[in-house]
Amino acid sequence: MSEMYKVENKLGAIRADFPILSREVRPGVPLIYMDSAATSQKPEAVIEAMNRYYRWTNANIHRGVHALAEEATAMYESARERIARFIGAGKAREVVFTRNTTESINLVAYTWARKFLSKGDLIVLSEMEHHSNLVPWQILAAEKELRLEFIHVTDEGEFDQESYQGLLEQHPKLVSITHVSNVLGTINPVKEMIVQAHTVGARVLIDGAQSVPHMPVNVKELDADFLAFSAHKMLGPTGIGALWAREETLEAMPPFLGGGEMIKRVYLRTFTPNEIPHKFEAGTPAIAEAMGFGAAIDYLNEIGMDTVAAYESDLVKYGMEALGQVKGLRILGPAADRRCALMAFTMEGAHPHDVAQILDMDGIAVRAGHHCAMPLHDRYNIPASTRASLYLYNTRAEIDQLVISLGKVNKLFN
Amino acid sequence: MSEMYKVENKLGAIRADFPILSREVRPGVPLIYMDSAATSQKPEAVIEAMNRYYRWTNANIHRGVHALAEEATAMYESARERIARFIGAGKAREVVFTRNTTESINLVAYTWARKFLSKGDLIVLSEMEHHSNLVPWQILAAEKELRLEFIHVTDEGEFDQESYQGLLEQHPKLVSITHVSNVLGTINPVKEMIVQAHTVGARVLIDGAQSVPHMPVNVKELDADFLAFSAHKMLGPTGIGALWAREETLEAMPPFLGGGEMIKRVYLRTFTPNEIPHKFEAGTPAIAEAMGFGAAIDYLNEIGMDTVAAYESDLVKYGMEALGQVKGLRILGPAADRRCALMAFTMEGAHPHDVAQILDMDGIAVRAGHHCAMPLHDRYNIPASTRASLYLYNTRAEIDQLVISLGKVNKLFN
Amino acid sequence: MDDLYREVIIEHYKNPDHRGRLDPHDISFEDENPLCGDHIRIDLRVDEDGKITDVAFDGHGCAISQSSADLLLDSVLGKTVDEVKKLTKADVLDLLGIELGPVRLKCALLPLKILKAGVYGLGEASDSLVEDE
Amino acid sequence: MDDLYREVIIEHYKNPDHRGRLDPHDISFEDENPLCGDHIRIDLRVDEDGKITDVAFDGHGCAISQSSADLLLDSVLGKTVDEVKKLTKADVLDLLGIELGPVRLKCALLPLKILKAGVYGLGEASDSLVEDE
Ligand SMILES: Cc1ncc(COP(=O)(O)O)c(C=O)c1O
Ligand SMILES: Cc1ncc(COP(=O)(O)O)c(C=O)c1O
Repeated sequence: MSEMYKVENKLGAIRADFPILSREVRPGVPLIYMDSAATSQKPEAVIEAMNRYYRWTNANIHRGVHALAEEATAMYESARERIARFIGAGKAREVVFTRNTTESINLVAYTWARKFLSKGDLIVLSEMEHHSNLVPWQILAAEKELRLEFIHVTDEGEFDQESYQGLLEQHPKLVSITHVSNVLGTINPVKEMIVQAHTVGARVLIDGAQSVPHMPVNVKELDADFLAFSAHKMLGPTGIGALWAREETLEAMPPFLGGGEMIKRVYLRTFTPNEIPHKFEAGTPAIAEAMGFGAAIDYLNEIGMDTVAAYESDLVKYGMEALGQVKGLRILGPAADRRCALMAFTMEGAHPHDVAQILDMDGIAVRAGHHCAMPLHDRYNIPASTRASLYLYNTRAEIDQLVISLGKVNKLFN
Repeated sequence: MSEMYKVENKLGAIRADFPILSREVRPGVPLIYMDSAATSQKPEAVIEAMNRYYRWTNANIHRGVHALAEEATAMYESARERIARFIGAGKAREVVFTRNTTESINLVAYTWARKFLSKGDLIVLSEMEHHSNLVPWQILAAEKELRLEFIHVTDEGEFDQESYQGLLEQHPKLVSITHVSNVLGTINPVKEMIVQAHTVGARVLIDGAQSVPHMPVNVKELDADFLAFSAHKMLGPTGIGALWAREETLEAMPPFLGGGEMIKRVYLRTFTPNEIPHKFEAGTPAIAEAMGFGAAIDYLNEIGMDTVAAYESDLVKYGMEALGQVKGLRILGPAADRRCALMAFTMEGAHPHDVAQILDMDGIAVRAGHHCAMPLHDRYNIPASTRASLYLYNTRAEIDQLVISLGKVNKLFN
Repeated sequence: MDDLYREVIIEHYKNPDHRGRLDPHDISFEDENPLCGDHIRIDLRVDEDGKITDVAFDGHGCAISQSSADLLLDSVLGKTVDEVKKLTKADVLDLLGIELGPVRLKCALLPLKILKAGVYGLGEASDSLVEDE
Repeated sequence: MDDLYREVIIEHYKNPDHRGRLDPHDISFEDENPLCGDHIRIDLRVDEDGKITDVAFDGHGCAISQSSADLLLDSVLGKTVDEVKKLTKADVLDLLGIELGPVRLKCALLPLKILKAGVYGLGEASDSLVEDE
């Protein structure tokens, strides 16, 4: 696989781009970071983009005529453009900056759904959703007496397409589902599911928190209606995320937060909203973070998302085989060819928290718990799992060390 | 004044702490930054705190057992504690992290006000509010049929206390006012006004965006009910702000955004919210920004807010006198002894945008426009103003240059 | 300074050739730039061949927007409505003879936006009228 | 590794002395740590002098929380209810003989929190029961 070869070759250089990867967790114990699904590490280029902004340009945007303000505004809007291009959006104004995926989804719930859905309307979610794609709809459903129904998940960790068809027959107004599960790793066939949803007149929100960082995602090809994602999971800074929707959709949505920047005119008792996307960006936005987000996009583009996906696909194949050798270990979710580079698992006789803690002693950072997907863990009748999630900076050698350390868990507990 | 003397003495050192202050806007034209009310500059200590986080600790918080996650969680919560202490809050859990002042105010509107106010209830605002303390209430009022009334502002730029008394007689449920006006510079007597509001049973939200950065603000002494402020105006990063409210108040408020971290338990159809303050922090928060915010607090504490206030008070006295010499220049707002270190003004024959542009040619960054306070400009019958806003890094010499450059404006236009 | 505030701009700002209103008029349109409060109204008289025979503008704003209005009206006197429809951002910048950052560009282009909205007979002026693409 | 997973902890996790239920019992309380799903129920029998005569715990969770429950119950056998009310975070850490980060600390303190909520007869267990201050 030539794609893969490209990254393998670049790997030394790639790892050197991430200052934290040369850290020792404790003296003599180097960091093996396998928690990128929670948040990714940041290359120096991203950190430096923000430093440059703070040390050289820092100013509030959009309303200033002085040199710094004009530079900052241009840089902020340029980041928006690069992000739009990255996801294949037609126009930069279709990208709204938010704090994270969670706020992006809430924004849709508070504005679009509040305006266009009414009592008795159906929203289709699934059993594998992250809490961020469940709770906003629960709050809204309680307020407006909407119905929520859930696509079942099979024992193998995939959407039960039959249950989806059944729900579509009930004519939902909205389908809101994750592109990639943050626990099962499943890459869901959202493109086909969107076609089907549109046939019955439903809009579709795609939670791209785990897909946009790891594979090419093109909103036009998907024909999605909303796409939500976070910078911090794709080499970018915390504090910034994005919501994409078509121009007409954003224009039809009422404002969300009120304040500076989202207005055109304000009187004491009324206001007229600003044009999109500014209509949804109230107050001073995460300006430095936009510079960092833009730099993360540049960094990923440099490598190429196809290359990233191919490299991770190879890595997870290796990982699944390697973990398969560990006694008593059971991986949640589908086979390697239908999943992203993350593996959540349980171990007989050892609680996920203990597993994570013991791995930590060897410098391996994995996550233990419900990974913000309690209903999914309920579905599989497990209180928690341990999750190793990989990114372009992880290596086969790190997976080998993971297997060795899991052996220590078994020695201790069994 | 010994306080002042302390800062004057430290000034060289202070300016050296801010990398951007040694920038030239254009070759040979050094930066004179007088736009701190829009956003302040950042000392290297703040930038470095975030760099350290990204290069050494970066991890998602609260749910991880690995070393990085535990370090990051401890650092994030330590920032919260320092911010709480900085504003005299009893408990760290009374401080909610938001994106900015604007989101803090919207949070109160969407949760507290939505739950506790109903049709016909009165909210008292004022004519000098920033759009961020107008629009959220306009949106809410339209939705819930609330009444909005406005404290008048006198020709001198102060609250008309008689009009305030009249409004209190109508038994408002909420008074939401700014501590310091971002156009007039007025330091409002909020302590007394809070006492009076409480007498008639109203709660009080203080917009501290322009006060918390510039003077000691103590929520217990003020006896406020809500305090909103932004890190980026007080030497901290963009992307993070805070809302303070008493424990009991926060506990009585329903959640705002739904998602990870703000929950205790999630089922498919229902959830139980997390404890405060996490209940209001849905999704991955602005983690690096919290480190930066904490470092900004440390920096300000090191100097002392009394010292900052005294230094700025001296600076604005000097500034008012100096600008008073400029032909045709009229400063909005009260005398120097009742104001913060910002001066918005108009000039005969020259439009504010032209003034700002001409100052920019001399490297002076000021803001021109309505400063997100259109109704206040309507009140004074002016379309816009030019604003020079100062902070602890500004000097008398910079004010002298401002006066010289304003002379050029006059020469060109008159 | 000479760059942005060339003498011609200051001159047209202080002593505009076309300030005022036309009554009656064939075309009239007004709009504002809420960012800075610039407000401009443009009146035109057009003869049966579609030629612009009289022009006037009113309103208030910064030197850039006001002088841009005056210079622009000067340039369209005697032109046809169809010619006006073809005017672009570049034409305005040529008239002013300066380069502008994004914020001031809006001031400079406000008169053209209003003029074009007027000759097209639109209900609302939109930024797309003055965007080059 | 020896640090956190001392033999005594593993031993009490794998072969607890007090796992089970008491029926009848005088005091019973259960709670969970939703972060990791640890769930514990503690049953006590208390004689007329307020002395604890029988103890048992049930539930599931990590080695730290389960061994902490077993060790804690071991230590309170024969103590009075009033003595139990005085137990602190430090006492639990002494029993375990380890140092813990904030997340695992919650696991370790869950049994004490439940025990104290039980002997105080509270409706809900709160973190303040196990905070030193
Ligand atoms: C008085 C006042 N309130 C609110 C705000 C809004 O602050 P932010 O943009 O950080 O939300 C500002 C600053 O622009 C302000 O000056
Ligand atoms: C599938 C999925 N959706 C949503 C989120 C929430 O992302 P954030 O915390 O950045 O809002 C996450 C990450 O935690 C996720 O994995």
